[in-house]
Amino acid sequence: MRIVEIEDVIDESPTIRTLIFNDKITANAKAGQFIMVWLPSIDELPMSVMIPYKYDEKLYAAISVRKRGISSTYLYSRKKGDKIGVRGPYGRAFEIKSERSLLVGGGTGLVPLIRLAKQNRCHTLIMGARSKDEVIFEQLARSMVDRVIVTTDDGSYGLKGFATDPLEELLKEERFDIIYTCGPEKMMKRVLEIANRYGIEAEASLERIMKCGIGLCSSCALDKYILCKDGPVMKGSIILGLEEFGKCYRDKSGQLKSTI
Amino acid sequence: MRIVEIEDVIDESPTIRTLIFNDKITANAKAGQFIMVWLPSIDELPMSVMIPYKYDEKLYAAISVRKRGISSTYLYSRKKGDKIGVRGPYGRAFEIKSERSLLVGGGTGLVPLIRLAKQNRCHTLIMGARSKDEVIFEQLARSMVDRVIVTTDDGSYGLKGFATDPLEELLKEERFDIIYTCGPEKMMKRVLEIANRYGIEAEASLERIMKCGIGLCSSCALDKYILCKDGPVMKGSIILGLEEFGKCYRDKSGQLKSTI
Amino acid sequence: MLSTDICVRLRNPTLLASGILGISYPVLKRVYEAGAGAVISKSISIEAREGYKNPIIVKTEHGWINAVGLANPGVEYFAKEIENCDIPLIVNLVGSNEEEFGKMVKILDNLKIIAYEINFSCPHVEKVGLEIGDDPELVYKIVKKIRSLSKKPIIVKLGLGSSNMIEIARVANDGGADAITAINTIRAMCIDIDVAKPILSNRIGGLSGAAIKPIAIRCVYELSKAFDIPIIGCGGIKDWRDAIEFILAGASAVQIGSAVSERWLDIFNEINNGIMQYMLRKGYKSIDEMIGIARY
Amino acid sequence: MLSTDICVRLRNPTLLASGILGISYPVLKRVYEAGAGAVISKSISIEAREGYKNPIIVKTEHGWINAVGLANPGVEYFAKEIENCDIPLIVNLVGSNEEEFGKMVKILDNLKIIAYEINFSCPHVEKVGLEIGDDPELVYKIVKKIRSLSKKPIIVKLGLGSSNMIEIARVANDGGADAITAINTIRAMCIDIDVAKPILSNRIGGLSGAAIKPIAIRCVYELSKAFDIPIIGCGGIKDWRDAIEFILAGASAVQIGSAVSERWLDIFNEINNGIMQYMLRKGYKSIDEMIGIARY
Ligand SMILES: Cc1cc2nc3c(=O)[nH]c(=O)nc-3n(C[C@H](O)[C@H](O)[C@H](O)COP(=O)(O)OP(=O)(O)OC[C@H]3O[C@@H](n4cnc5c(N)ncnc54)[C@H](O)[C@@H]3O)c2cc1C
Ligand SMILES: Cc1cc2nc3c(=O)[nH]c(=O)nc-3n(C[C@H](O)[C@H](O)[C@H](O)COP(=O)(O)OP(=O)(O)OC[C@H]3O[C@@H](n4cnc5c(N)ncnc54)[C@H](O)[C@@H]3O)c2cc1C
Ligand SMILES: Cc1cc2nc3c(=O)[nH]c(=O)nc-3n(C[C@H](O)[C@H](O)[C@H](O)COP(=O)(O)O)c2cc1C
Ligand SMILES: Cc1cc2nc3c(=O)[nH]c(=O)nc-3n(C[C@H](O)[C@H](O)[C@H](O)COP(=O)(O)O)c2cc1C
Ligand code: FES
Ligand code: FES
Repeated sequence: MRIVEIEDVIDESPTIRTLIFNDKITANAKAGQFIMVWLPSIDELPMSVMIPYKYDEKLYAAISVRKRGISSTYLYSRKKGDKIGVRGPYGRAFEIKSERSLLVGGGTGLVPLIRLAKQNRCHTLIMGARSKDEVIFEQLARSMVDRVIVTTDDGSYGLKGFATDPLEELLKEERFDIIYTCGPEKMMKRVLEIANRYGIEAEASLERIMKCGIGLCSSCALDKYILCKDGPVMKGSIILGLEEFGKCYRDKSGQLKSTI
Repeated sequence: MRIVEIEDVIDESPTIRTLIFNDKITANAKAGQFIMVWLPSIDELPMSVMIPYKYDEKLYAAISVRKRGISSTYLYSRKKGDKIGVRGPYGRAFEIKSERSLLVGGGTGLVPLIRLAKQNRCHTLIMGARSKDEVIFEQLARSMVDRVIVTTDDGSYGLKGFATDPLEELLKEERFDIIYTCGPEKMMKRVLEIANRYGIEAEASLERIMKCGIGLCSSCALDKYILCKDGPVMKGSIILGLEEFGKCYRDKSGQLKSTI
Repeated sequence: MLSTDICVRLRNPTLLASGILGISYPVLKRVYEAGAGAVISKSISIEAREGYKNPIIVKTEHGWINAVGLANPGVEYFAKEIENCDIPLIVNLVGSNEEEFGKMVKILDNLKIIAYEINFSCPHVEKVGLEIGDDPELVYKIVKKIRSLSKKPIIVKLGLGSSNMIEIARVANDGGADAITAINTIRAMCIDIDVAKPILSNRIGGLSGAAIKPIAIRCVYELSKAFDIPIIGCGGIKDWRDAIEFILAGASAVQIGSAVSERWLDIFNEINNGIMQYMLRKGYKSIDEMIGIARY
Repeated sequence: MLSTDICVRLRNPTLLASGILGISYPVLKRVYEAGAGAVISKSISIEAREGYKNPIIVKTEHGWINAVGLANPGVEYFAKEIENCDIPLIVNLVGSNEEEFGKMVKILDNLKIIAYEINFSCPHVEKVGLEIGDDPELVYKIVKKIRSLSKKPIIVKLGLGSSNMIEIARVANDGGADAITAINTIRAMCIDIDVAKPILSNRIGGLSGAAIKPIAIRCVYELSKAFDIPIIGCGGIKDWRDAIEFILAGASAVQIGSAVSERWLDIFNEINNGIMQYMLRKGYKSIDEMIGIARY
């Protein structure tokens, strides 16, 4: 466990904040890898590694957290100077290919995609949000990716609809070699199905409950895979063959529960 | 603990044998350092590190053991192919000075001096033995040291008398910068006293019961010194100020017993 | 050449320890296919348990400390999870009294599992595990109860509690246990000095990994001297050398736990290959010939 | 700033653990002068003991296993060894029954020693140490006997035996103990797989060093929660971070054992300096303020 101090806090949206800290080891994380974030006396949560904005990328890293339940809200409320613990980075990252790539993400699922775009030239990013309020990382994305397309469910900003809508349009007209996606499981499912239909390689970064993060407890089991080791990034071709993907997840006791 | 195989056995005298083995770590020992030699199911004994004769000095090391009690006799009887365990090297070595040096040794006390002569040009070596039979390492010494003087108590070979006799004679006539000695404690005592009288720096490699070899058990205590850490090689000026040197040693229970 | 007997014949002596990847049948099957001689489930209890809040594990200098809190889906759910079991699976059970164990065995006994392992040694959950394992009378009753309900081999898993391990092993043996696993994790704690707080949510957990190996070796040695039934060694095994050390101390087989995290599933094949090379070098023809020879 | 209280005030919280360099008075004095807050003798018994044959210690991956066999010159000889004692010396005693302890205390009590530490926890010698420490009645009788003969503080040193540490601490406390040391080494073993033999001549010894630290931290934490008397932490301390972890867990002072072998006598100053830096950084003014704060 490494204790780090939060050195900067950036509001991304009314519910999402980026916390920046100095930690060489996390700074080395590959896009798609995650860390376990310890909130002393409170909880420990898996978080994708974000880029540290203007801070030195060799020394700094960040996480972008959405306030949801108690623990994420506690983390969201940490201020400059507060201490958190981190361990990792863990897991399988996106495989970086120097080809024409298309990124599709939503919500905090954009985090690993932003890191990917920073580490590797990416051609197009489609980012989905519920409404204008929730559009995050747009400026950042535009500074790194050749083309950025924003969709909102309610049409309050960018294109109206889901991120998967412009995806289909693009694929009809342009050639892409690989699609990377991260976001709500339903969204990823659609992205992977579309990629499959168009015969394009795809990778998605998945989420399950993570307790140990290091391949021991099996709380992150997804079919025969252990997401903290075999994932969180997995190949679309494998994911689409899974029985549990898009349907169910293991709860904290290990029982399969429906995701719907 | 490193298990090594004895690859060669050399008879040095009717009671002393050199056992040669391949062990890089022991091969790195400095002259005066010792290893703990494990005889599985039997015992473990401290032994000075010897040179490996014709074997590669970067890979091989040796010990020269005199058969005395049960354990040393068991070790003496090991054959080519037998296995022993070694740990170390431990302890403080002779301080190597590129000056005109005089070595005085007796019995297996010659072992660290031979290693010293190999690692560093030495001017004169006086070696004492009880009788012709017990003169060891003579050829070896002559090949490395400018001048070798042999004494035997009974005069059956070399000069008759103790090693300390020619020492006095030499010091009257020649200039030496440092004297190194190892052998029976009484001999070392006389050597150090003579060196002191002539104002010459001296170092001696001492022996006490060694159980742990790493500064924990204090079985090797000599006044306030712990021989396996502060020794076995110590400065003559310090040794001569010790109350116990030449007089007593701690037995296995820690009681001081007279050495006379 | 690698096959060994723990009251049931295994293709090799490396087992997946309980609590490691042991909740999902597809995962257990994958571990078996990766090379394990048999796999052991997470400790299963009568009711589902969510386990403790995170953090449930912390890596220390020479091991791990975990307090998962026996998270498991409960016996009924798990029986369904493994209903089509076609691998050598040992189900590990945890409970508070003989009735609970009796109920669980009734639910499981018709399944194609090869043995039960009874967790008398979880060091960080109240009223189960070690608290039971420290009570000779209760241990006897529980083993006896299971024996009366099942013909399958019963393995008791012991740990460092507040009782004499040999005595507990004796009553378990008297009650009808067929084999002994030693050891479970050892009660331990890790405090972060920067924030001055224990790291685990449960504060206290169980130490596993290389740190506990010499203690586990000693336990296997003492148990194998005292009993004629197979002993299964567990604690800190990370390579073939460790596995051999357990076998020489008296173990008929070994379990691999936390090291799975570092070497991942290849660890079973790696250890089995290492054991085989060692046997070839030393001229052993079977695991049997090696068991306990450091005793003589 | 570094001074602390273990029923007697010490200049700093780092003590030399029993059995380490603890037989010769000149050596003990040198260790004190090198920076230790106090020094503890080797366990002293009524008669002189040669201890076990070599090997008496083996280094393992993450610690040491020793079976010295309580080699010591016997109480009468040792009383003479320390007759001119002018340093804060604690004498550690080992024995089989209250008569033996009574005799030893009578011989020692007029000397200028600052306390007794009673070894109820040596894990590798029969009929003393742990075998006594596992018997609550005997522990009570022994402490009571010493209490009746001496006004000096009595520290009981506990370990991982076949009994409940808290219970043993309680009877010791009832008998009059003033402080508790936790922990001693843990029964363990190391087998060399090449020659297929246990390395120690006694086969079984006690594990010390970094491997046991998380277990020792847990014991200190549990004891300091249960008792109001000072707890002295011991087990695997090799730097100031380890020492602080023990203090935060509830220790009023710490003992350094095997790590002396690696850092040699500078270790006391190094650890004390590290503790001081930490206190300055965190704004603590005394050791007292830090004791046990990880509990809250
Ligand atoms: C690989 C990975 C990467 C992630 N990256 C991000 C990210 O970059 N930004 C972000 O905001 N969120 C991310 N998450 C989700 C995040 O870990 C939490 O699941 C989310 O913040 C909800 O936490 P909560 O405490 O508010 O949950 P609640 O909905 O309140 O859940 C209740 C409790 O369940 C536990 N819990 C919930 N989810 C998890 C989980 N996935 N693993 C372990 N325990 C859990 C917590 O103890 C929590 O207190 C990621 C998850 C995974 C698996
Ligand atoms: C630093 C050092 C270097 C040495 N180098 C050599 C060398 O190069 N060649 C050589 O022949 N001898 C050397 N010795 C002496 C050697 O270690 C033995 O003391 C000697 O061989 C006698 O052993 P024994 O078993 O025959 O003893 P015995 O006289 O039979 O003694 C009885 C028992 O006491 C124990 N014992 C005796 N001496 C020691 C000791 N010093 N340490 C621990 N236990 C002991 C053994 O268990 C032995 O079995 C050295 C000793 C020291 C301390
Ligand atoms: C994360 C984790 C969870 C565990 N869960 C269980 C369990 O449910 N039941 C059990 O009997 N042992 C459990 N154990 C103990 C292991 O089975 C094993 O006895 C212990 O970890 C020592 O082996 P190792 O050093 O190889 O890990 C668990 C260990 C770990 C690390
Ligand atoms: C070589 C050695 C000898 C020891 N002898 C004793 C002893 O005589 N009495 C005792 O109470 N503890 C003895 N111990 C235990 C230590 O005092 C200490 O409790 C233990 O080693 C754990 O601390 P460490 O990890 O810092 O070494 C001995 C330990 C070692 C390594
Ligand atoms: S989170 Fe524990 S196995 Fe993946
Ligand atoms: S031999 Fe143990 S301290 Fe020197």
